Amino acid sequence: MALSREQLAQRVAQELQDGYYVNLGIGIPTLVANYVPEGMEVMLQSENGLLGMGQFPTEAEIDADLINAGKQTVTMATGASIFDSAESFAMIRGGHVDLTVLGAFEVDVNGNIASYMIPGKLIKGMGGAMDLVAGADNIIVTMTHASKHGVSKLLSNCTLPLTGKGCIKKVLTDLAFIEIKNGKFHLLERAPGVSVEEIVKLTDGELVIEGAIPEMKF
Amino acid sequence: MALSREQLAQRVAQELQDGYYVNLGIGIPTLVANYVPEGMEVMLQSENGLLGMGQFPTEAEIDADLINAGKQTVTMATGASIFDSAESFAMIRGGHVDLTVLGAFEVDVNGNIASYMIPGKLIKGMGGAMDLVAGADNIIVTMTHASKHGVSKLLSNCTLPLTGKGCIKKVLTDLAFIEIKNGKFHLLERAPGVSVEEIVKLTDGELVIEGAIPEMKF
Amino acid sequence: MAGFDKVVSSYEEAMAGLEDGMTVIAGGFGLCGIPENLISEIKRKGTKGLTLVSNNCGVDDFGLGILLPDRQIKKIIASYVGENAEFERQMMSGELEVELTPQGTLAEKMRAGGAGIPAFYTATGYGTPVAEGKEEREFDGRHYILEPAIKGDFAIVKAWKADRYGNLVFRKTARNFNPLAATAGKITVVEVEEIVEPGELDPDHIHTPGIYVNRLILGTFEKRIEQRTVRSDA
Amino acid sequence: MAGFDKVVSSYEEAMAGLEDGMTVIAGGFGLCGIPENLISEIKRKGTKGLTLVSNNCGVDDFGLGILLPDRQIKKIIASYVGENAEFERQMMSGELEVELTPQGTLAEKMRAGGAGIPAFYTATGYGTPVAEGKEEREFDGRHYILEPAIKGDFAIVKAWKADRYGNLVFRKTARNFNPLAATAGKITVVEVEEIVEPGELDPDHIHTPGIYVNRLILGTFEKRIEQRTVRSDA
Repeated sequence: MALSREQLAQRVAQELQDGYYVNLGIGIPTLVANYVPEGMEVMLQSENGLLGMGQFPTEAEIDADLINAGKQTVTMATGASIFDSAESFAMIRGGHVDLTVLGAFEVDVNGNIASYMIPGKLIKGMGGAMDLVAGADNIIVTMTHASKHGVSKLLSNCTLPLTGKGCIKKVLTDLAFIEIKNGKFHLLERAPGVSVEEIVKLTDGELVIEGAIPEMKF
Repeated sequence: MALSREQLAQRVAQELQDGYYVNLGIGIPTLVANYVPEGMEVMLQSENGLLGMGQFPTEAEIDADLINAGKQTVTMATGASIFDSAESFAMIRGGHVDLTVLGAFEVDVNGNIASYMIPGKLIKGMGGAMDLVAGADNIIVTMTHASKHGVSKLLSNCTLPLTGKGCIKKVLTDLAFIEIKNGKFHLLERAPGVSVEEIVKLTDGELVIEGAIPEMKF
Repeated sequence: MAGFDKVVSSYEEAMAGLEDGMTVIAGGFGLCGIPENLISEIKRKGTKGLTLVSNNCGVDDFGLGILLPDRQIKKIIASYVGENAEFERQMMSGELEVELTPQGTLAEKMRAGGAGIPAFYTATGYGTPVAEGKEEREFDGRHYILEPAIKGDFAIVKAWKADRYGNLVFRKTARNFNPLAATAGKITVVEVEEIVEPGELDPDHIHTPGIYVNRLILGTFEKRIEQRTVRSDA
Repeated sequence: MAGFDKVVSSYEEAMAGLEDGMTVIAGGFGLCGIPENLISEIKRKGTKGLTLVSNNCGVDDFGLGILLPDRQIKKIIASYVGENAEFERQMMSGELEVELTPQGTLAEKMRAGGAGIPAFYTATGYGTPVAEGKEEREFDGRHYILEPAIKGDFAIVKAWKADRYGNLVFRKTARNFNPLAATAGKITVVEVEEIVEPGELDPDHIHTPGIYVNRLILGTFEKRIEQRTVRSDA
């Protein structure tokens, strides 16, 4: 069965390491914070200028001067620091963030990602997404494997305008955990109860399958 | 008579305006701070990261963590701020300092300046001088007009390695106050008791003399 | 105090000299840390044909969004927009020119503008629509594009505290683009919640030195919250 | 605390992994704010063939100057040097390579190295020996040269206070190049006068966020003064 949003977040959380500085995009990536393994500490970077993002505030704690990159009111974790936007992106673009998790519309076998713009629709902008994908070494893209109509989002070539070129190496979809290397998708894991055949059918770009593909463990 | 070091500083001080942020180089420029006109306030920028440099400390005030660009112990003036070296030079190179005063070995009719290096001698380095001359619009160079042997330091072409190209517009020597424009020196004022002829004799680059040249007033 | 006292007493004085067709750089992220009263003054003045440089463009009735109904903005350079209906309408109809710029590139462009750096290379945007018409170049086998600096005729900034000399301190994530905008305006105007005497702010903790600030005004702020998200007290 | 506790207990541990031929970026201006004990540890280790990036090179018996007698420095990238006799001797004899870099360019190169900017244009050095071999380019009728970023295998930094997570606060002009060096090292090692618990430093007043810091050590400092200049108490 396809992973739920919560399971996607849970699987990403397995990639965390103690002491990681992490930037979580809006949507499913945000949920990852709920699944940090027991005894492990990670620090969340919010690109509007906060390292050490805490949980949402109580009514009493709400502070209009303290928001995250999704413009939600937040709190600061112990040991947090505040900085301006240039410093925040120096941190991101300089490769200092250990793990970046963000969503996408499409990725392709060359590690290209399209995530910010659907021509003809209202264009809201890339925000910090282009900086995040260009600056990080370690990125996990979370997305649905295919549209509701069965159209694959894992392509030979992205069809939408790119957010970044050649920068994605790991994709977690609701069906599979995939690595991108040498111009191909490589199937690493499959969602519990999802067959390799099903994944192959819904993957447009070349997909390499080596040996037995394990099911994800939760 | 040629101006004394103090007179050079006094004459430069006449160029100050209330509310000026000023960077003073080592040597004669430093003395300018002693001649800020009554009722006028200027703020001194020290390129190691201090805006609002105060006077030297008393014995009791000495603080190893508080020095100026000449590595001398200093104090902070009221309203001072501290920043890192990149910010300090952003300020300088971004043209935010109102007046820069520094010394030189040579200047020429094209506004070139040589001030940091005499080949064959020990080369100590340019420190912040190249940044200061490239970043400021309003620079006054203070220097002796000629060597002790009568060799002019105001040239058609600098002979020493340059600190900056085409960036000097005003030069105050011990003999004259000179403007540089259109590839020529223009004599604005002469030191009290110094004749135009004397200045002409000791100026190697083309010197324009228009009308009567007033004596400097102190 | 004399020459370094940057305090002005009216918003009219604060924005004096702003003319049609000028470029204005604004601090703020979403509705957080925006110079809300300076924006209102621009609306009151009715200045037109402005190029705005700001991460976002406010909402319909707050922030930069209030400059839309009277068509005061000709062009906006931003990373994320369209949180308001009028913005969408003007963009779709072509009345409003939008130059989408990655958030980090936008911040760095402001910093570069203030720091005398005319252009810098960045990997951000390489191979994307952002790279169109820009120089591409390899350094150490990685691809980069050349991005020019941004400078403004005016910068409008919101800080928390200032002393009369214009030394600024920001509060929490209301800092965001404000210190960068402050460096990049020919005339930088700052509104703050509190003005203290010079010497009252710790020199080690001033975020923006007064050298960048031309005018300073004391304001009162609505500080509207865009996404009021809370957890239960449990 | 676990993963974010950056505190190490010995200088040996602090500089572990430093190898011959590496590049080390050091904070400090003159003798102010230099990581004096980390430098002493490099001397003790006897690491050789180092490229040092630092505004200055100390004096004969203090600061980076102490690495000269054993010829540990192969090359130095600095803006102002030669405050010591052994430096002069090694430079004149060609034993020590010196790359003079304008002070502002040096600071910006460190920042760029940490910020993912491979190169930037600056007017500083145009038309001078510094421009030799570098690309020249005009923007808006002004001349600029292209300067590449600097990164180090190690950065050695002196801060005033830190919390265990490596959030740093600097004191007065001992800040100088230190925050920039901190961003540009693959391994950034910081020595401080005081270590406090996370949460004790005001998040608004942290100069260097802990993300840049790999190792942190508590030290005691001589803080030698280069030019002791006083006024009379009168």
